[in-house]
Amino acid sequence: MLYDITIDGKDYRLELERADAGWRCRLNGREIQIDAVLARRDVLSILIGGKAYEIKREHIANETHLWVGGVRYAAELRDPRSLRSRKGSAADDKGPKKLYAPMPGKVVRVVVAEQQAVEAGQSILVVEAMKMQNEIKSPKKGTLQKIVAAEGANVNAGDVLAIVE
Amino acid sequence: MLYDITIDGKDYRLELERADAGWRCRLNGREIQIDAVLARRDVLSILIGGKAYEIKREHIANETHLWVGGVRYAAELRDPRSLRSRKGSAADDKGPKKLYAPMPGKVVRVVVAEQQAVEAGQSILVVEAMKMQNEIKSPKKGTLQKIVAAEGANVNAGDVLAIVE
Amino acid sequence: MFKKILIANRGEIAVRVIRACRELGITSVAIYSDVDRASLHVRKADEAYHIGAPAAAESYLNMAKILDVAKRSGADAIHPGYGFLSENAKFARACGGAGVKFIGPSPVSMEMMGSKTRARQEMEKVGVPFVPGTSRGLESPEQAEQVAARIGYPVMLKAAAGGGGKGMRLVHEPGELRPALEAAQSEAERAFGDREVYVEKAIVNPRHIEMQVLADEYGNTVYLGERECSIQRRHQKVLEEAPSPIVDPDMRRRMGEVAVRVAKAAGYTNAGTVEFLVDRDKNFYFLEMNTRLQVEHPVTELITGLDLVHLQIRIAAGEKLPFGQEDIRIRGHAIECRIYAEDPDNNYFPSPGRITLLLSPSGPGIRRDSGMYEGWTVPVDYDPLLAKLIGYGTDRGQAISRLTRALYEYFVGGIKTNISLFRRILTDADFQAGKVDTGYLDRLLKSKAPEVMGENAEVAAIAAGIFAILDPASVVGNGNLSPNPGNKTVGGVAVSGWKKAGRFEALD
Amino acid sequence: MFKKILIANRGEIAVRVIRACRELGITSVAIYSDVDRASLHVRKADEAYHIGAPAAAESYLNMAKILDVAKRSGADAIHPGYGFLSENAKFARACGGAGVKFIGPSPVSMEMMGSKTRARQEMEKVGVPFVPGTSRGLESPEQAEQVAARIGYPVMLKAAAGGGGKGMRLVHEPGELRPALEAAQSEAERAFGDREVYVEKAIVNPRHIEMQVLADEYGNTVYLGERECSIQRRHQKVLEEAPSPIVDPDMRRRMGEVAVRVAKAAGYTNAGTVEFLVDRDKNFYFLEMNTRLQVEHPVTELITGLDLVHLQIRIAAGEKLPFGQEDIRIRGHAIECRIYAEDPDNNYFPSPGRITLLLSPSGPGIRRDSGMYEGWTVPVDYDPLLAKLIGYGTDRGQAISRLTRALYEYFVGGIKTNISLFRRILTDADFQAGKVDTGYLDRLLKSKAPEVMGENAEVAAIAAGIFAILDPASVVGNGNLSPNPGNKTVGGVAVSGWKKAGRFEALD
Repeated sequence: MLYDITIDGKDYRLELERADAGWRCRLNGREIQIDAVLARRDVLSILIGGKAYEIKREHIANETHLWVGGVRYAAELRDPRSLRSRKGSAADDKGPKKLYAPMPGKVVRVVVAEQQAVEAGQSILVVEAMKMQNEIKSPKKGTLQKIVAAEGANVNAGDVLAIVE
Repeated sequence: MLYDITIDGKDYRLELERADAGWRCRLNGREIQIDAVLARRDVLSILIGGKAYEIKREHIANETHLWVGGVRYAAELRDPRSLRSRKGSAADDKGPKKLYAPMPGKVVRVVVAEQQAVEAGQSILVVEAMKMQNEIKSPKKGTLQKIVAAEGANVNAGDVLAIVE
Repeated sequence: MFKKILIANRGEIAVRVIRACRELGITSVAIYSDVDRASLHVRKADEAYHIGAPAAAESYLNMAKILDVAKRSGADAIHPGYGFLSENAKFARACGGAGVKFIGPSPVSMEMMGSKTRARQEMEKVGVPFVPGTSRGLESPEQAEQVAARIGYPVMLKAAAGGGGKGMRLVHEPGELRPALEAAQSEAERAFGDREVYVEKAIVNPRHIEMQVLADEYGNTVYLGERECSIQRRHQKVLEEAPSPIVDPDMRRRMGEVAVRVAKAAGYTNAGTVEFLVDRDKNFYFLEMNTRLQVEHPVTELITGLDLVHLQIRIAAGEKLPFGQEDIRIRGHAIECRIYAEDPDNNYFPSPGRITLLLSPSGPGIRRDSGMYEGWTVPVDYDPLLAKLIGYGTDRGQAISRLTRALYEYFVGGIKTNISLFRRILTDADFQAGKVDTGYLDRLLKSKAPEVMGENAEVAAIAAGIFAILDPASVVGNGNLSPNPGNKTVGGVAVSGWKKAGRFEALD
Repeated sequence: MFKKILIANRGEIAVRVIRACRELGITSVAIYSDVDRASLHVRKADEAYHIGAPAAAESYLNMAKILDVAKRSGADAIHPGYGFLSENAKFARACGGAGVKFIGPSPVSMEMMGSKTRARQEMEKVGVPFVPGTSRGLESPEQAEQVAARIGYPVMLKAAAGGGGKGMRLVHEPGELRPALEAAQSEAERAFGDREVYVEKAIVNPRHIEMQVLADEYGNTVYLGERECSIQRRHQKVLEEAPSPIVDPDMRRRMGEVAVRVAKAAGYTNAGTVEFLVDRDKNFYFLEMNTRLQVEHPVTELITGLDLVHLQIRIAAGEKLPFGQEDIRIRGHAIECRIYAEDPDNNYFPSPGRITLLLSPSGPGIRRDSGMYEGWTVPVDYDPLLAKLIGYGTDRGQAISRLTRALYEYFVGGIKTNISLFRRILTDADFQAGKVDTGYLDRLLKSKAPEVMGENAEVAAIAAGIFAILDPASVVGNGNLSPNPGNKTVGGVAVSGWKKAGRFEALD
């Protein structure tokens, strides 16, 4: 099988085939001797040249993370033949920016009024979750174009809270 | 839904329906107020009149066990409309009896020769597993009709080892 | 001894108390709100009763409902845990009225310690050392200025009814005083419905060290050694240890004797904690008394070999303390990490949601008090404490190394946790040298994080492919099992992340 | 200190040593046979190497292969764990030859203690108390009869190279002697390739109490208190505790001093255990010395607060003992349960197979040293020890109650375990009174088991229906994940048990 894989923004081409012994594996064209076994769901044990790695997988929101040791890697799998362009991971300061709710909760306070100027990092509204007041800050200098989630609104993770122009 | 259920040999008729609140449950025609949630695969939490029960499920060989507290119950589900008769659980001393391997292992010794008379509980052969020598004993008084698994044979759990007539 | 105890709490502390009940042969009664039906404390209890909506006011703070459950279930005692109603004198009194034993001190003692100014007045009478300042609320800005001038800047303004840092202001110079006072008063008003504020000499970057006391109902009071609790974020404790790296036997004895004096002056019974501020010269000042079991009680249990919850219950049941001060022996060192559902990479925002994978550490010197399990959905309605990981060792160094090892084994998938923060603290040179104070963690977090080696990116790439082949649909199978709606979302989203993988297999 | 340690073992003890290595900053190297690729010790180690077929002779007993891995991986020390090569002097010598440090005593000490008769000769020289009998093998049946007559019946025949009860015979009267001698000799021949047998006065139902010793390479030797190991099945220990209910400080000191004398006489270094037989009058007799880490070492760790594996490694690295005899303080009580994969309801037949559900206990006073995990298939090729559950308490009663609580929380699904046996022991009146000896467990198992209440059969019936609706295909989804073929079988069979349920849903 052939995979295009992106790990923390870096691209890899992986060729993987099951051999009777175990696996045939080529990473970016380089042959690598590996031994792998799925210990349990989302937990993989891989041996490479004697070194033992335990890899854990998790999905949070729409991201997939692979943990090797204590280190987290963002992982993406793609179909090499598709023309679908990948979502640009680099932040872009041009144009309007949306503020997303980082967790489900309740908007308890809106600090800035619409059309008011805001600094990058300035607190715009406060979302209460798990008994904590969490300040949601502006990602850029500009104007608060719109408050999408009004005071008292219950929001889910990923909901748009406001837009800064 | 309608279930015929056997727990440790005793039969129950269970009517179960999802109600918006939780469940409608009738056991042998008797209405019972229950609240149930699947905590995780094979683990059920049931509340009946304030009492909290955690039930664990396991399948060993072809039996299903349900554990309530520290106590194990053998459970069977059947289709009330099927004519299939249940496998008689009561032991029957008439006729030839098979000796089954209680675990996978290796037959390291056959103690009794075929056609020889045996007492109930007499050791017939020895299966080695997990570094233990396990004596397999005759279930009844009679004659050792046949040795199915010869010395040195590797056996799986449930394999027939010998037959006592 | 009691026959049946109702635990008026949730999460890890409810589980902790339920275990103690089982060990003592006492039937345990759990209560739960709408979102806690599948929580671990309900699974572990002998009995469980629903008490209402998620909002604490509707459930875990609702005295009437809780006492009604106590009555229906026939509980003869209530353990409040920490937080919620644990320091609520009104509740303790209501329990007494309902003929149910409240496992804790008397309402009178709770009230005395509930007001910082009243506590200060009482404790000054018996010669307990205090930070210089007013022992009662300020009448006017003018008075504030006079006192501040007398004790000298910097000064700290504090809410009399305060806690958790609310209504607190550090004032460096006279010019800042009036605005800070107004701010503190209105914040105190909002937080506690009481604008009373007092002023103290500010001790910059003190240590926060507390002393555990235990008193039976026959006047026997002992201290069980101190806990170093200086490592805090936003005035919330994050990591605690016992003993404190700076407390020697003599200082321990002196602090302990003051703590016992405080308890006796308050007519205190059951388990309690006397908090001290300690300055650079190891002078210690009374801060407040917590009239309940502390979150961090396990570190004291590990170095003393005692079970504080067993003792709380036995004391409440009218038993005498089974030992005297001279019998208490401190051995080894213990450190506790509070595992929170929060995101260290994003402002420590809370991170509720479904736990899709849980690998828990165990082995030598490791104690785990947990309220979570794999498949459980962490609700958004309560504080983010998931579990406590406690490491014990022959000495501090071994406790650190065992805890570091255990954190390496610990994995919580599907939500964010602060586990990586502890890796950072435990490997920090200042921490290892015991150089900590209440400003330590903020300084550490401001400092540049050590570069995380991405050396295993290639391993991750290979793993991504192998997962796609061996375990493509894991989260689907997982989502199916979700007992509560919350899971579906997570499960659903998660799946899409890997549907692609499924498709590739068809291609080659 | 060592850079890299190879662990020449598997299962829970390999995991135990790997954890110690990580805590000490040492790279750990695991070895595994064909059936252990997915075992926990391979997951936890920093490096892992395949060494051959399942049969121990092809893998964990294969010195050449193990030393080859040590060489390839650059390990500078080998920890043998217990069992396998741990008491093999030849292997220890081979390690020395290969320039790899063997973590344990010298080959010379191992050989001295390896032969019971030689050990006896050496130990008698230094005045160690022995059960009356021959200190060397019997030359003839006549000699056996003379000795037996002199020391008086009943007598015990024992294989000189013996262990695990093989080659042992209890003889009540002269008539039984000759046939018993022949049987013992041929059994010894089969088991150890050595028919040497000696005779001792039989102590009926003695206690088996052992003393932990620790010696550095500079002549410093200490004892760490005793372990009560009388609870055995077929001469296999099942439950151990420390301290022993019958040993008081004076007896502990006397046993400890004898144990230290034994160690010194053997030029012993590193961790070792001196086993004693104790009769009704508390006389103790030297039995043998185990020249390795014991399975039950955790109970000693819990009451002393020390880490024996850390100390083993530090001693082997040439460090001096960091404490003297007077620094060792025993506090509290600890009990260990050996969780075996065996069926208490069917002759304790071993029960390998796939673990489909694992709920592990934790919380106050509970230590778990485990080699298993959910989804792992227990291989048929090795001994059935899955994990050790150890309970600590302020006193014996609390240790028992905490352990009972933890066993209540412990669930291993998919295979049979002896967990229920421990529930029975811990609630037994004689055990609770500390009245145990090597005959205790056989007596308990012969006695009628307490009637298990089936009061919850109706709950089980309701649960069966709800499982069928909420979680019908659990084991299918589960089987899919199976890393090794073994699982498929179990999964497959298991499914069929519930396919029915699936069908029903369609009907109504």
